[in-house]
Formats: sequence, structure tokens, C-alpha cells
Amino acid sequence: MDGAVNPRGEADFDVERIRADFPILATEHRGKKLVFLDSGASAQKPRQVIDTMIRTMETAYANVHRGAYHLSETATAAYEAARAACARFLNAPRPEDIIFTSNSTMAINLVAHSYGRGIMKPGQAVVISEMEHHANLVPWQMLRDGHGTELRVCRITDAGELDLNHLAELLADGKVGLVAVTHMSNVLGSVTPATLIARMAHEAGAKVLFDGSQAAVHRRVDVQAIDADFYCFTGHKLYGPTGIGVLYARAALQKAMPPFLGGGDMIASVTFERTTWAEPPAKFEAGTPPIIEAVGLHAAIDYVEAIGLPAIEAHERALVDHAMATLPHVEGLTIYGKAQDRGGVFAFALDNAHAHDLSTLLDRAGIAVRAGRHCTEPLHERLGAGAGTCRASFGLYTTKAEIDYLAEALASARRFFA
Amino acid sequence: MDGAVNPRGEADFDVERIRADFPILATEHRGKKLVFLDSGASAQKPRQVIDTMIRTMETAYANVHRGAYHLSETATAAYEAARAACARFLNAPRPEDIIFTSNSTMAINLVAHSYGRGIMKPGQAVVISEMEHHANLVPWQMLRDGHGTELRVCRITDAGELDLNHLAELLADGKVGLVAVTHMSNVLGSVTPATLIARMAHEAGAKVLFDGSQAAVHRRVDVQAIDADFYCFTGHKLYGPTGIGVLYARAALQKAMPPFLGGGDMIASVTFERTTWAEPPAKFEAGTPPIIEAVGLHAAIDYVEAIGLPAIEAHERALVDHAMATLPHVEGLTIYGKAQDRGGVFAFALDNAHAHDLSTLLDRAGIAVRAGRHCTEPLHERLGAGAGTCRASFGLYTTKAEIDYLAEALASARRFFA
Amino acid sequence: MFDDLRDLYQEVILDHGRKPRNFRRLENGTHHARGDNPLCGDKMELWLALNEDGTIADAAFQGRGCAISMASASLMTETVKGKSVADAHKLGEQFRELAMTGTCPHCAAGLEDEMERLAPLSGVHEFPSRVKCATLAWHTLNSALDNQGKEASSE
Amino acid sequence: MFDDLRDLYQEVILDHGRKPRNFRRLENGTHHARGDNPLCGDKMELWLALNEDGTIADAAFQGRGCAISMASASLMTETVKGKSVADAHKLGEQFRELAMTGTCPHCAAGLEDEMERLAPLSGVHEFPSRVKCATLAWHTLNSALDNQGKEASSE
Ligand SMILES: Cc1ncc(COP(=O)(O)O)c(C=O)c1O
Ligand SMILES: Cc1ncc(COP(=O)(O)O)c(C=O)c1O
Repeated sequence: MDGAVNPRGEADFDVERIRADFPILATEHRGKKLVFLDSGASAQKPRQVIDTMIRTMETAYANVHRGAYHLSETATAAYEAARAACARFLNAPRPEDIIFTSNSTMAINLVAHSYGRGIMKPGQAVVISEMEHHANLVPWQMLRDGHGTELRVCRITDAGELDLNHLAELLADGKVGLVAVTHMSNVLGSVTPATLIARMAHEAGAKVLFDGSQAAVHRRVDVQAIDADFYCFTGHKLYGPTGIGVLYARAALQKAMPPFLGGGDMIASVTFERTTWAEPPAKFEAGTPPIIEAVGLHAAIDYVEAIGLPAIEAHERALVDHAMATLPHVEGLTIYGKAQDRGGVFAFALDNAHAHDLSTLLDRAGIAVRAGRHCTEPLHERLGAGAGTCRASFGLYTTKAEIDYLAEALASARRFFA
Repeated sequence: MDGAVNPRGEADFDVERIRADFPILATEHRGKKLVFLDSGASAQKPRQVIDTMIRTMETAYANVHRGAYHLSETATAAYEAARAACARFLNAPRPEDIIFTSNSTMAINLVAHSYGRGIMKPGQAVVISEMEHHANLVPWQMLRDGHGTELRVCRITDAGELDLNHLAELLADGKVGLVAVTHMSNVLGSVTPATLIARMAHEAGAKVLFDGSQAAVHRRVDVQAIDADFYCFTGHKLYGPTGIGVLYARAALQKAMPPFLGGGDMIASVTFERTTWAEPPAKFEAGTPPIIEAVGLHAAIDYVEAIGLPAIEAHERALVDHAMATLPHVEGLTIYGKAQDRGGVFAFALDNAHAHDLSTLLDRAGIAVRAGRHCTEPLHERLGAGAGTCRASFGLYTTKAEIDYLAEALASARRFFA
Repeated sequence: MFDDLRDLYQEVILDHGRKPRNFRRLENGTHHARGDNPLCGDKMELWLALNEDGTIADAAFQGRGCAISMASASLMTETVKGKSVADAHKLGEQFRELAMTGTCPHCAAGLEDEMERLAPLSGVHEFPSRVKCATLAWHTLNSALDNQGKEASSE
Repeated sequence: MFDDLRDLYQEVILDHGRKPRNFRRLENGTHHARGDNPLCGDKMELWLALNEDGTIADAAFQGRGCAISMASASLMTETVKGKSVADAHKLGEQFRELAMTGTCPHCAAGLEDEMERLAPLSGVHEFPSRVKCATLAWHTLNSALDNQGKEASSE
């Protein structure tokens, strides 16, 4: 299979060595080798992450922040080290700029409450885009309906790129309080020009949030270079455990925002009459946090950083190039999204085959792809694919041979439904 | 050590066999065997839970609900089986009455938003008690300050029991929309008379929520027998993973309540203008849920059910009886809480030794206890222990020998600070 | 490559999926419902025309969905025509059992021929995430009969 | 049983913990702050009286807390009396380093005697969750000097 040296010269990206780290890739399903092309929904976990979680539970587990005893100190240190790792991963100025949540969805809901309801005024507007995941759409609808903000939707071009002229129009009246857009589409793979968007938002007096659920997995993110106010990602897509998400929020905003959830560990002092909040980020982390998950996420970050985000990006770019060179030869296949700057995700449809039927066939061949609308119903309407599409998404363990196999299976499926 | 047959005749509660299931109990800390008396903050994890989580990540992991392929179907079935296990564990009528959250704190915040803001009217009141954990206090303060409800605090007696006469008074004017009280205090161990409280609440036209974070670990809970409207617990205290909590909510209430968090998987249909919600419980579970954690929690429930909640309760009652017979012999020791019905948790203080100093000493002897106010600051003021206490809490792996060792260490600590 | 899927996608399914019968609006319908499977984006609209005596005179549908859901709706409209409302409900129950388990040991007497006709869909029971595709039409039928105008959902 | 804890709880610590010096209100104070460690419930109130020339004429505190935090506050008030504000800040920085690492290689010349006096608290560095107990008094000092009236927190 491919690996070792590839045309772009990432000689040290040895995909077979990487695959050996993922126990699930060695499993068979109904007698077929697993070809997992659904990493965009959730990625598989390397041995390094699994082992770290085991070790924590077997030797170093206790609740954090609450105990003065040795085991709790150890657990607290590990939890805080995970925060520092996330800060490094995003190049956030300080560990305290990182808030742990349960997933990206919760991170965005937190911003919708603590910044949206807490700081924005009714009548101000939130700008999202046509290609947002429901996680970055529904919270803003709920804010609109509950708080009286306006919701503006920035168009995308037919190539699947953010329409920056439209964005400029939407920002022109100065009423926008927040631009909340994806950093990479989970359907089209399009990467948005984050630095430019942030500059446009800031010039119009708005803050900016990037949904980095996909982007952070596929390329190096630098929140300071982008000048992001908020940036989120989710652990389970970054080869880490479920149950943990990450929100970067600029220190001054964390200070200004009221908390979202109430409970233990987020207060400085409590009486029945009055409560004062702890300092950020504790203020935003109510209750027992995802301790084992934070430690697992730390291991996942160490894992991808050891491989190197640039190497991962190059590997996935090579995969996308290969897919775009190979798949169009399959008769009757439509591929969605033609953005210049794109990551290892794309949606597709086959004439005469409904996405759901197609995914059942591919599954029979051992290929896991998603079918449906991938939590982007409005985008699918926009694409004229309201009935749904299939989506393939690559991970660092994906090979060109797997893409060739997908092409073969698609050609065969076409004959099946002919 | 104790085990095998004990005076109460639970012949088959073999604590040594149970201890062998918990890898961490075999570890040493600074040369001392671990005596873990902080299970009330978070319990240790048995091999059965750890192995299930490993197996899931190694052989059966994918995102749930979103894929038509085999691996995703397997993961979805496992996630839904965990929901069914939680329903059985609480004797909820149907699996769909269970909502997964990230912890108890989130479960209570969900109720404070979806029921509190969603259904309650400003001017209505929430009744809590003097012995609530901050998780069941701060969300109601935030509701009061944001929604205009009143917050009423039911007194406890000097024995540490809920003052039912006072509860009756607080309910008398019919303005109470919700009674939200602990089912077992995390400081005093007091178990509250849930069935009676629910009846009183319902007769006054109020719904009732029980914070079962402690109770569900220590005895069998039957939400139908209690007639609870809401009941929550948290995975990590039940020998399961962090990152998952459970909310039982009566079906009719789930139907009536608006959702709390917005995102994927909780919608039926989305356009930019308007979103319709999925059926409960999906409506309340936005985003990728704690999949690995749900499977781990399922294993934890299977584990405690195999031992049997009645056996666990009897074991812990024997431990408490032993502690109450032994520890008062330590000179200068105060034990807080004297409720008739109590579980394996108690707070204590030693004359001339601040709780924090005491816990550092005990830690040196290998004993893990918590020092502080255990997220119950108002209760500590009520107890005249505003500077904090130490707390010992038992798990199913706790032995009488460990309690004897605690007594010895306390006597020695007293000499140290004399 | 996919020969072992011929059990699920029998020729009759592919045929009904490609050319669903009764795929039209019913202008003179007496009952109507929409059905929706949010997960896959399947949507359908169902019309029924009942006779005075309560039997189903006509049934028709429109919508979009996978081969399984289109074929199931097509076969359903064919099967319920001429049946009493009670029999239509009974068929729905039995069909759901068939779709979930692959067999229907409790299938009541008197409807054997109709169940025979629906049998090609029984292969779906091996595909848990596809069962809903097959049952959506029947959910929608229920909601048209019970509860005029309310949306059905197979979720 | 606890002999190896004598490094942390040296006799001077236990003595200052039991009988803290300068434990009183300062009626004629010029500076004041509250300090709070929410985790353990430690609370303290600190008063300073500064001379015209900016040296610290008097320092006193009240509050509740563990032996470490009481002893640290007691030693701190003794140590800063007569010092300039700049020296008090410098002592605070050096003390925090001592508490966190157990040594203070960068300790500036000129304050050796004062650091010597604070040395008994250096054992705290082996107890990460107790470092805050030792530094709370110095955080409170900073906030009294910098920022009249604002609460300090060692969180
Ligand atoms: C009685 C009680 N309620 C609520 C909680 C909060 O649980 P969690 O931190 O898992 O949300 C706890 C434990 O910390 C508790 O003991
Ligand atoms: C772009 C994007 N945003 C948000 C999410 C939501 O992530 P989660 O479900 O982990 O909250 C996803 C993935 O589902 C995504 O792809």
C-alpha cells in the first residue's frame, strides 16, 4: 500500500505504521476488512489514547480540584496539563484561555448563552453561513427566538466557498455582534479564510467564532494568528474520546461573560442569597469535568503532534487529490464542493441510487461512509440534494488504496442499481 | 480482613473479591497502601468498566445515530442499550424516559432551563434544602435572577434531616412549581424520605426533582415507587466513567419542555427560518453524546447490579455502624450528621486541626479524604463549620479495617497537633 | 460484489423503488398525512379515500426516499386498497413485526395473501438502521387514519 | 506515624499557626484587602499602615485558615514591617518561588535575612494543593498595596 515516500515528499508519513496504532482497523466486519471513511463523524482511537485512559483509571484516578490528597493532586495536575496541551495545540496565549466542555455543540451553546444572552443586545445580529453544521445554527436560532437577536446567513458560492462579498454586505450596517462560521465544512471540505473573516468581523465591530470541529483535525490552527475571539473543536474527531470538547475564548471575553451553567467548582463563594463566580475558566466549568476524557484528549494531541499537523495536512491533501483524480471516472457520480482550499471530506451522490441504499451497499463491501444530510439540512437544500448524500471523510490512517477500492465499489453499485 | 460473613448475614458480600476488581486499590502512594475514602467525590473504576471501554474503542467504535453502516449500528445499539440499562436501574417506565447528560450538574441545569425557564412562570417558587450540593443550588439561583422565580430554602433539623414541617409551610401557598432536593446528603449522609416529599410536592401542585448523585450509588432507587418527576445521578460516582450523567424525566414533562441545547441530533427538520425538534429524549441530547462513557456506565450498572444494591446498602450500613462505634473514641473528634436513615458518608473535624492540615496528615498515612466544604458552603455555615470539614465516604470496596486504620490515624494526628 | 444483497434488494423491491405504484396526489382523498424520517431526509405524503362503509377505496403517495422506503410505500398502497381500516391497522402491525424480526409467527389468519405480497421486504430486518425506511409508510398510514393531518415520524 | 511531616509542619509553623502574631485589626491602617481561597474556605483580612516615606509601619491581619496559611500570614506581617513597598513586593515574589520550588536561586541580595525567616515554609512545595495556603497572605498583601479594597484570591 502507499506510505513511505509519496509524490509530495512527506517521506516520514508511514501510513502503515500509523494504521498499526489503531486496533479497530484490524477488525473485520461480516468478513470484510474495515475501510473506515467516516472519520469526519468521529475518528477512531489509537492505542496511545486508549492506554492513557486505562492507565489513568488504573493508577491515577480521583476527582480533581477538590482534594488535598496525593491522588487528587495527581489527577488535577493531569487535567490541567491537558488544558495546557490544548492551549499549545491552538497556540492560545495561556492555558486558562481554554474551557473544557462536553463537545463542540456544548462549546457553541456556551457562547450562545454567555456571550449571546450575556453580552449581546436584542437587535444585534449573528452572522452564520449556508454551510454550517446544525451545531452552529440551531443555538443561534434559539438565541434569536429567545433573546431577540437577528440571524443573518452568509451565502456560499457554487464552488462551496464562503461568499466574502455577501459577508461584507451583511456586516455593513454595524449591527452584527458575532460572526460564527465554520473553519472547514463537514460536507464540502471547504476551508474558510479565517484570518480574513476575523479582520472583516473586527472592522465591523463584531466578535468572531470559528467552528473548528473539522479544521482542527486536518491542519495546524493558530488562534492568535487568526485573531479569533472564540474557537472550538471536539475531542472525538481528533482521535480522542467522546465526552469532551474544547472552547478557546479570549481572556477579556471570559472575564466579561457571565457563566452559563451553575454548580460546583464554578463559584468563589455561595450563600443562599448571592453567589460570586470563580475566576475563568473555572467559572465556565460547572461540576465534575470530563477528567478521564481530558487526559485521553491530551494523549490524542500528543499523538497528532508527534506525527505533525503539516504532515497530516499533506497526507490528506494527497488523498483528496487522488480521490478527485480517480472518482470522477465512476459514471453517474456527482461530487459536491470544489473549493480551492479544502480538507479530506467530500459528499457525493450516484445517479439512480439513493444515498441510504448506496451506503448499505458500500457497508457490505466493508466501507463505512455516512448517508444523510450530515447535520447540514439547509446546505443540502442549497446543493439541490435535499434527499441526502453520501460522505467520505479521511483520517490520518486513510490510504490511497482505500480510495481506489471505494471507486471500484461505486462502479459496482452503479451496475447493481442499473 | 472483614468479608465473607458479617454480623448482618450478607454472606456473599466478599469485599476482598470485590477489591480485586479495582486495579487502583493495589497501588501504593508514597510507600503507603491506598485507603480510598473519597468515593463520594468520585468512585474508582472496576476492571469490568475499564475493559468494556477498551473493547468499545478497539472493536466497536463509531458515531451513533448517524450512520447506516454496520459499525455505527453496533455503536448505536450499545448506546441505546445503556439507556435501557439506566431505565432498568431506576425502574423508569421506558428507556426513552432517560436523558444522557455530561454529569449531574448538567442534568439539573437542563431541568432549570427546560422546565424552569420553559414551563415555570416568574413568581412561582423553587424549594431546595439547606443541605444541597451547589449543583442543586446555583442553577436555581440563576433561574431566580434570570427568570424571576423565587428561591425557598427548607431547613434541616439539628440531626441533619429535612425539616418536613418547614417543607409543608413552604408549600402552603401553592406557589411552588418545583421541589428540588437531594436524595442523600453528600456531607451528612442523610437520606431524605423521597416518597413522602414527592407526595407533599404533588399535593401542593409542584413537580419534584431528586438529586440522586449520592443516593443512587448506595441503595436501590425506584422512580415509579417514589413518584419522582425528575431524578438524576452521575456516572463517575457509580464506578463508571467521567463525562456522563443521567436524568430521568417523566414522559409527559419531556414532551412539554422545550429543549435546552441546540445542535445536531436533536432536530426533526431545520431551515434557517424554523426548526422542529426531534422526539424526546433526542430533543435533549444535542451533538455527539458520550458514547464510550455510556457503554462504560452500562458496565458499571451491570457490575453493581450483579453484586446487588441491597447487599451494597447492607455493607455500607455495617461500615457506618462500625465507624459510629469506633470513631467517637478518638478524643476531640466531632462527627456531623445524626440522621436516622443514612448512607456511607460523614463529615468530621478534629479540635485544633484545620481540615486542610488534617487531610494532609491522613494523606501521608495513605488515607484519601476530602477537606473543605464539599460544594456545600451554606450547609457548612449552618453546621457552624464554615472553615471546612474533612469527609470520609465509603464505596463497595471499603473495609472495616480501613475504618479502624482511620481511627488510629486520627488519634495520631491529634497528638501531632497537640 | 454485492450479490449477497439481493436478499434485501429483491427484483420486486428495485422495481417498486424505481417505478412506485400509486405515486400521485389523490384529489378526492378523505384522509391525509405526512411522514418524515429526519435521519435520512425521507419525506412522504399519503392520501386515502375511504368508502362510506369504512373500507379503503384508494391510496396514493408522493415523496422522496430510498428504494426501500419507496418500494414499501408502493406495496403498502397496493395492499391496503379494498381493506377495512381494522385490517389495514392489523397489516401495519404485522408488517412492523416482519420488518424487525424477518418472520411473523403471530400473523393472524385471513391476511396471508397480503403478507405474502409484503414478504420481499422482510430482508430489511438484518439492517437495523434500514428498518425505519421500510416502516415509514405504515407509520404514515396510521397517522392518516388516526389523526388527520398530523405528521408521522419513524424516529 | 507522621514524623516525616515535620519538614512541612516545623515547630515554628505550628507555633505561628496556633498563636499568629499581629492577629488584630489595624484601626489606623492606610491599606486594606481581603483574601480568599474558595477551595478550602480560608479567608483573611489584611491591614497595612504606611509611613509618609512609603515604608510599611505596621501590618496586621485577621481570618481563619489552616496552620500553613495562618503561619504564613503571621510570618509575612512580621517580615514586611519596616520594609519599603518595593522590597515587600520583591519578598512576595521570592516567597512564591520558594513555596513552589523549595528553593530560591534568584533571591536578590539584601533580603537574605527576611528569606531566612520565611524558609520554614519551603516544605510546602512538596504539597501542590497546599502551596496556595502559603501564598494567600502574599497575594493579599499585593492586592492591599496595589489595589485598595479589591479582594485577593489565591485561586
Ligand atoms: C449530592 C450531589 N449532587 C450533585 C453532585 C454533582 O455531581 P457532578 O459533579 O458529577 O455533576 C455531587 C457530587 O459532586 C453530589 O454529591
Ligand atoms: C463542522 C462541525 N461542527 C460541529 C460538529 C458537532 O460536534 P459534536 O457533535 O462533537 O458536538 C460537527 C460534527 O458533528 C461538525 O462536523
